[in-house]
Amino acid sequence: MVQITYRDALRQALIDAMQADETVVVIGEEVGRYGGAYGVTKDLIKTFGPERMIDTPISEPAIVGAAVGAAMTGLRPVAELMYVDFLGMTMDQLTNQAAKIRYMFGGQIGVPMVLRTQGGTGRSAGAQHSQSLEGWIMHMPGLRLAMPATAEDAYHLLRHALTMPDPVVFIEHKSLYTRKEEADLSAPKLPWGKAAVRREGKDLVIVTYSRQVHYALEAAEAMAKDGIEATVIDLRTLNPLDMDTVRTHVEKVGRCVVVSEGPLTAGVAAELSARITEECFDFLHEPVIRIAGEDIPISVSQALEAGSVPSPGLIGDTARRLVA
Amino acid sequence: MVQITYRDALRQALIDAMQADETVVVIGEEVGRYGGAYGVTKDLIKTFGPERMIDTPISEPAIVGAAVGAAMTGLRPVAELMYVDFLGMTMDQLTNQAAKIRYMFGGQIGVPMVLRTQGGTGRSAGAQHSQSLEGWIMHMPGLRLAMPATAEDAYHLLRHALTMPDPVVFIEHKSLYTRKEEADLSAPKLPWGKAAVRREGKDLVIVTYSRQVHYALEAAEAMAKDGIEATVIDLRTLNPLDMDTVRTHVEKVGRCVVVSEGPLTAGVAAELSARITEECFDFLHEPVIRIAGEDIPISVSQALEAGSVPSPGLIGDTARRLVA
Amino acid sequence: MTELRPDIRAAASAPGGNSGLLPLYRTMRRIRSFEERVGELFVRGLSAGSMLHLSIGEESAAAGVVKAMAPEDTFTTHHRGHGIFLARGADPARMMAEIAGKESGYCAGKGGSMHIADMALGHLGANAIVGGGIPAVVGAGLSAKRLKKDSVSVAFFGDGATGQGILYESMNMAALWDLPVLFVCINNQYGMGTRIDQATRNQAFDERARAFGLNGAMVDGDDVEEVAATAQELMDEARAGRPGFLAVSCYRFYGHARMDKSPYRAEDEEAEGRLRDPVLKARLRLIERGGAVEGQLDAMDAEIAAEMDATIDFAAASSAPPLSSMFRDVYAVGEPEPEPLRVRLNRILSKGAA
Amino acid sequence: MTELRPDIRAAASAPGGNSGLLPLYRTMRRIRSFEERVGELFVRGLSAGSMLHLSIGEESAAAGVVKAMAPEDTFTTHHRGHGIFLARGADPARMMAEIAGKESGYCAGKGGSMHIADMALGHLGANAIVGGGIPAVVGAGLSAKRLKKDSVSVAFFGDGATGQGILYESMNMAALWDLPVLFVCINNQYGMGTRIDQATRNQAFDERARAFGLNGAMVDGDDVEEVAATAQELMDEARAGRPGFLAVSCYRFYGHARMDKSPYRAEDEEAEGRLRDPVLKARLRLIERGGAVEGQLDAMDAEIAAEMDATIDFAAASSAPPLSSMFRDVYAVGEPEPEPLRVRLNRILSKGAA
Ligand SMILES: Cc1ncc(C[n+]2csc(CCOP(=O)(O)OP(=O)(O)O)c2C)c(N)n1
Ligand SMILES: Cc1ncc(C[n+]2csc(CCOP(=O)(O)OP(=O)(O)O)c2C)c(N)n1
Ligand SMILES: [Mg+2]
Ligand SMILES: [Mg+2]
Repeated sequence: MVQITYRDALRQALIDAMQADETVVVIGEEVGRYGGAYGVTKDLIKTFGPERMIDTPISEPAIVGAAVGAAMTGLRPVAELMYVDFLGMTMDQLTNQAAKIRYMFGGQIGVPMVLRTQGGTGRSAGAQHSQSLEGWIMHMPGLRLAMPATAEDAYHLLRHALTMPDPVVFIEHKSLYTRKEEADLSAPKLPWGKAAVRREGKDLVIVTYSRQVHYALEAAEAMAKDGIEATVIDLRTLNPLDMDTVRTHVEKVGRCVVVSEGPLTAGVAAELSARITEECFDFLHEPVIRIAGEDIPISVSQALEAGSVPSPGLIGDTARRLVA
Repeated sequence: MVQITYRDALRQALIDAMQADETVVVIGEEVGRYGGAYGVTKDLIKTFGPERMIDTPISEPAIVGAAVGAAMTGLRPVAELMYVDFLGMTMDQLTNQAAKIRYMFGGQIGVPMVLRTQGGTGRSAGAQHSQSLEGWIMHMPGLRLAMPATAEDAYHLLRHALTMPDPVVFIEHKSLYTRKEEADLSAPKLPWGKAAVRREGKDLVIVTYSRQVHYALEAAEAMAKDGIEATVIDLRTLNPLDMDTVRTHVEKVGRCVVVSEGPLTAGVAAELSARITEECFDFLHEPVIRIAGEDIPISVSQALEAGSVPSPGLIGDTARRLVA
Repeated sequence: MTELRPDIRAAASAPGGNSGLLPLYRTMRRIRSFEERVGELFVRGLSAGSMLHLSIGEESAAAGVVKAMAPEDTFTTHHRGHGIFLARGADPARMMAEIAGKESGYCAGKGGSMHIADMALGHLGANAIVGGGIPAVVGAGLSAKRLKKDSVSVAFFGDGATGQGILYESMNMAALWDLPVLFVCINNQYGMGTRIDQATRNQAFDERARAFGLNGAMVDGDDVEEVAATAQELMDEARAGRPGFLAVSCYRFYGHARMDKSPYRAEDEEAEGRLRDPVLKARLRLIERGGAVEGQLDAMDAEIAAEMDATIDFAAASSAPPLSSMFRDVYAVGEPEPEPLRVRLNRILSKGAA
Repeated sequence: MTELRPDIRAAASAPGGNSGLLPLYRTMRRIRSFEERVGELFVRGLSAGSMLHLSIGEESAAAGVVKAMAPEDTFTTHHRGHGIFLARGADPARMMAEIAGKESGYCAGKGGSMHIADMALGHLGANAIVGGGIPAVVGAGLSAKRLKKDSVSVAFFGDGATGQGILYESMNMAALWDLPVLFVCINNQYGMGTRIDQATRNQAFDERARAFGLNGAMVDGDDVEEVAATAQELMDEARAGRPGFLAVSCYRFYGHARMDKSPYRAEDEEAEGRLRDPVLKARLRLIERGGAVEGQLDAMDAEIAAEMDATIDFAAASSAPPLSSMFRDVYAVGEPEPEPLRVRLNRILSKGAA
């Protein structure tokens, strides 16, 4: 066990993966000399050199496209998008190329690349640097998707991603980087697609991922003081989705809240709600309730920014009303 | 009333809008001299000239970006993407610019543009030319979204879109262009955001849009022979969503199937299911059931292509089991 | 088009030509002073976030190019756009308030430093997406042509944006359609920590412009008069339907944003780079030419400093936007606003309870 | 690099140089014959859809450039890529089967004409997205460098792709990183109905290449030997880490895809354009040089025709992929497959019933 930040856990995962596998290269803006906009790749260029820590021009479409080509020809690239908000210009390479190549080519070859990026609110970074766009990715067949909430998961999921045969989108949360936690980096390889039950309770289940896991836990602790006990499930990966774990717990207690930082409409929360309802309907005392980002852009004003996404308070209030 | 194809209704809408409003221009690949890949803008260049029917290089990102700038400076552009599959490279201009400009700039100005495109299966066009990507758009605040199923709606919704103050994504279905129908093009302006109840029945509600409306009606007619009566709701627009109409009908019968051609996971069907469940839970005898595209790419093989998306048969089978 | 038109060059360097240089100096001085105050706003914890990009060292590009713009012209900028907007006549107090995320700012506190815009001055918006604002000028050019406005639209962006394909798509369209458009690349040698030679093999950006069929020029940003003269010529050309591209070479004096201390560049390099100071050079030239005695300039500087100091006070005194404003401006006034989640949850949960 | 290296030029035009031209002719003839059969497949209603893009008129680009490629080289193509893959040694029967959407095709009937690929021959894939396959060669170039393979990666695309910004992003990267990469633009004068002068102001694409720091050349596709020689030189350069760009000028003989009758171009123009026939010109030159008598060529042509006829029979006799194969290959073998919707619905609905 070590005390480590989310950022350093990611960094360690890259170091260990690059040491274990010579074909791993990192390619993106400011990943080398600068050490990454959020410091995740700090000093890696000293160990691995500019041939493996490849600083690029500001060309997101071609960064992703080059990673596709590299992955098809023997490298295992980690392409980095500095902000998930830049996905918009890369969706063609990501979804029309990376995600479909194995299929279109009849299974001849895969695209074992990882697209590392970060999203979410918390830094007054404005409408174009604060989004949560995992909903777009989850919607696209062919892309695996991980969104770790803890340092330990950040480490193990990234290590795992770097052994997978298909493209993985790996979305970190910008507000978690400095979060420090106990973590076991030597634990056996975390199974991909397995949710973590962070807390168990008899009254309701909160299903969420990434930063909202911590918000949900905070809400749950507060409720516990009033005798309301919530189960908190951290999905860890959104493709695949661990419905077995979710179903087991929802069927036990019959009440469920799903939480996502992305916009409410047609996002991850919608999928969770629909799927849980379809699969657990006879066990539900109340409808599955979605808590998610407002269907609005994010403001630079701190108050408005914080107000646009779920908070421990909103999760708690909603959960209390649901079990009332 | 006229007999008119979906394609010609769209064409007529463009003609009438361009005649009514001098600022309307069409900008896209092959929209002028060629007359549109699917013939929607055929010969419009003869009437309106190349200054208003602007043929572009193959530069989708800049086409959408130019439309944004044009819309901010006095024109009302109709940007055309030949296939919705090309959205991937334009999502930055569409969602980071067009959709957010009014908000980021504190309401100073809007982006009254229409992005016309077409999607869906039915022409053995393969994985990169057959997608249904409306889920991405529906997820993004700031973008209106229309997906007409009939010639009459195609006409009126496009006319309406060309009077709206905010960006509209207008997605046609490639398999509907040659469909001929009775249509009243002189009817008063169709309210934006109002669903159409295409059929009423006591047993279940089928909520859908675009081509799947016709598949749902086909399934409903077949079921009617066996005494099962379905309501079929054609949403017409996905932003906004006419939940009032949906709620009224679902609450009446307590059973609901939602149908979308896009991939199942985290798509439009998920949103419909989640929203209906949240709002009508106490009235539901059964969970809302989603029928949608498989979570796989589309094959060029006709059999596989048709098998990857909902069909009248699948809708009927599912509906029958739900009411059984 | 590489040679400067003789009449413009003559006018620029005429003795007593200080009537032109003095206002350019004043503009640049105001930009410098303002940006220093932005730094202060951050240090005082009053800014909305730390993504504040100062244009210190780049003042000549803003002052020189904007001088060549007419009132009806429009423009977009990149994330480092304070100076350009100030040169265009922005109210620095409302700018500072926006940078602080306050209601009295240009965008009611929703946009911030990277999204300042003002339709009244033809500012179609700053952009936090590198290259994101470029194609809009193609659209504005189309508008100008079709609506018979005599206006040029100018895209300002950094050297980093030369990595973005959308720039070339836009340049190609502008040339193809003979649009009144000017592309202005402020080459401050860096995109974050990446020096321009680490981002491209050939820095002669004017060659790219000509390869796409545009006028192309490169100019040294040390000399604001040179910038202004070249910009004027390209603007005149653009107004006549011959679009152009101008690269202004300069040096980014400080870090990329407020948190960046530029550890990736040597102190020597920085020291030398900061000698490329267009504000100081203009000042020395004014004194040299005798068009303005040092005392006058000192007085002007002091007046500007006072004006800029006041912007911080204004921003500090302004209030944050009310929470309810969050749901406004997603769509036009009169269109249905998004239903706030709390309202929605209340509706759903009270129904369940009923 | 604009002048052809003398040694290569000499070799190409040496008397008795037919030892080089004959195989080029054969390759081109095979392409022509195959494409004619693709047209027939469509007319007979056996093709998967109508999005079939014939490369008739463009055979020299395929034959000439591929001749310069080594076995370990890789490449991507655009949607009009049949000829390139044939030149590379593809089995035309498996190609035709793929175009018919059959299980025996290169991609098991999932890809079709626009998505043929074959890792065995280094074909990283055709693409239905204009420009979509271009950046992959940058990645392949990175692999070659890092894994110390002596291979070049070649991107083939049409003139229309010069409108796509990702091309310039890719070119910039290739030059910046000294990658073994060659960009080959097959300029058949049209992108669908848009003539190249309607898509750009400056057709001297080699200028763009040089502006980004690459070798650049333009060559007339009428002359396959000239194409081969220029390609060879650029490939040698690329292999040495100096990436290049080659534009091959030719004429698209027929419509864009099978449904397009090219109403947008004059018959005169088409008639003249079709005189730019690299296959015919090579044939005449062979006869002129005396390296192959006409009868031999006729026999070769007949043999090719028979081989290509058989591809249609093969495609027709092959079976469609089984429905169950739909869920395969979304992810790697051994990874969980997506749950078919019918299975899912069955699971949900029988639970409800229970
Ligand atoms: C599309 C995109 N990619 C990356 C970034 C992150 N980023 C912000 S500014 C910047 C450097 C831009 O350099 P340049 O264009 O030269 O402008 P400068 O900051 O030097 O003024 C980068 C990489 C971004 N905002 N947008
Ligand atoms: C991104 C994208 N935009 C548009 C299209 C539609 N389209 C297919 S081929 C084509 C023309 C391409 O022209 P060119 O690149 O010259 O290739 P050619 O067809 O002449 O071989 C167009 C516009 C597409 N497939 N992909
Ligand atoms: Mg810069
Ligand atoms: Mg072409």
